[in-house]
Amino acid sequence: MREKKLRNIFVNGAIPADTIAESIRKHHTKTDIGAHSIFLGQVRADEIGDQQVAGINYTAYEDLALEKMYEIREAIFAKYPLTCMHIHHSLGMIAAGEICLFVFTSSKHRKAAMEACDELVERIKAELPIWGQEILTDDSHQWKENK
Amino acid sequence: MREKKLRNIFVNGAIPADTIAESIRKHHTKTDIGAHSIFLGQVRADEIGDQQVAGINYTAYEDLALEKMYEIREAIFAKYPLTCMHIHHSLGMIAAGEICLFVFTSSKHRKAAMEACDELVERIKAELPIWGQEILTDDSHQWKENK
Amino acid sequence: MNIKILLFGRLTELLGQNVLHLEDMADTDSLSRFLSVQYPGLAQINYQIAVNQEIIHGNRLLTDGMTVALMPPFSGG
Amino acid sequence: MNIKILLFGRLTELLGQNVLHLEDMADTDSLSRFLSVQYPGLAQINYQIAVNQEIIHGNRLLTDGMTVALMPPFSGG
Repeated sequence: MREKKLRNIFVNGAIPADTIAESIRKHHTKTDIGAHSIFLGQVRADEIGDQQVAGINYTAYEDLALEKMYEIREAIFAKYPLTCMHIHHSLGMIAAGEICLFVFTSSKHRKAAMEACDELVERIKAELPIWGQEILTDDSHQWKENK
Repeated sequence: MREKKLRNIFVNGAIPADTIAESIRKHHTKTDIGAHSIFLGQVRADEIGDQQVAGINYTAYEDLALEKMYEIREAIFAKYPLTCMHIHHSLGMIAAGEICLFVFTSSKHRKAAMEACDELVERIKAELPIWGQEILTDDSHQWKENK
Repeated sequence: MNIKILLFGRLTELLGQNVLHLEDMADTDSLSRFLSVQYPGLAQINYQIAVNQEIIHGNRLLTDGMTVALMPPFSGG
Repeated sequence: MNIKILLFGRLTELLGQNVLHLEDMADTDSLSRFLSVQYPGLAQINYQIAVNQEIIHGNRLLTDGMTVALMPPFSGG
């Protein structure tokens, strides 16, 4: 039996643009890749009444999230001919304008990377036990709800 | 009448990961953006007989390509509620493993950015007068054909 | 018998804590009923339950040492 | 009368140049026929034609100073 290897997807704080560049750069040696698809979630400064969202404080049930992410990863690799898949989600306070989710898929031809990336984003939002608390400019807060 | 502004999409040589990071970083001040979708085309070292693709030499009918890209850009902005759209395509010799196409869309909610990015990639490949000449490891070449 | 209850999202606010320890809870339905009485706001909140890191549907018997997580709707990404 | 012909992709190889200048070409059909005779391999290559940076379908009259581009299938991206 293959060992079940849980990979950590969580990072403390926002995902810097340099991390994304570094991740892209690492794939230059994988010359069987023809297409990369990347999704980035960025925190919006939504208007809430006369306040704005200053940032989102993310918490997660990390153990369960990594178990669930393992399942999702296996299902996506089984469904699409992917070369690589990388997922990063922020925990803690992420200011408006910063990146909180980074999904990165690579494949030989473009369709697989694109469709896998879309499906990953949908499943991450729907199935991972992560909660966002929107912190408003007056320091009040409300719990984010995914549509 | 609005002025028709053609934007250059062409860059000489490969698109560096740092250019992508810089482009992402510039959007941190746009706090109405919630989602970015990025597509990257990377040159594959395909096996051709007993040779490999060492790189692709791209040429274009630049004037017509920029006219066509203007049309595509207008159509995509009309169809999807996008905040931003950025397109870069390489010209000249791009080694296997390097990035030759960078498509970057941003929107408030994820669907628009994702669908616009997919459609842009399809239209760029089908409609822009760009040609790739695959240079093989023995310095012979063949003309690339998009599927 | 000791059951560990993990709370997440808005439930941490409603219950004023991240973790609860309860004794003598036969099953998850009893646990939910008990907490609804203790914290009347809970009835208005939709939440899923995981037992030992597995999301359950319906009632589940509880035994000593189990961990129960109460999870309001997810909002990651 | 001078018509400028831009060549791209594999056509630059077949014709051995990137640009041609031709005189007395009444329309794009005549131009295609003329080049097919000069360069027999051309008949095997599928190409689109643009006149003054606009892709045309069917025949188009040519006048002095026009630019015609012969474009084999695109392969960008």
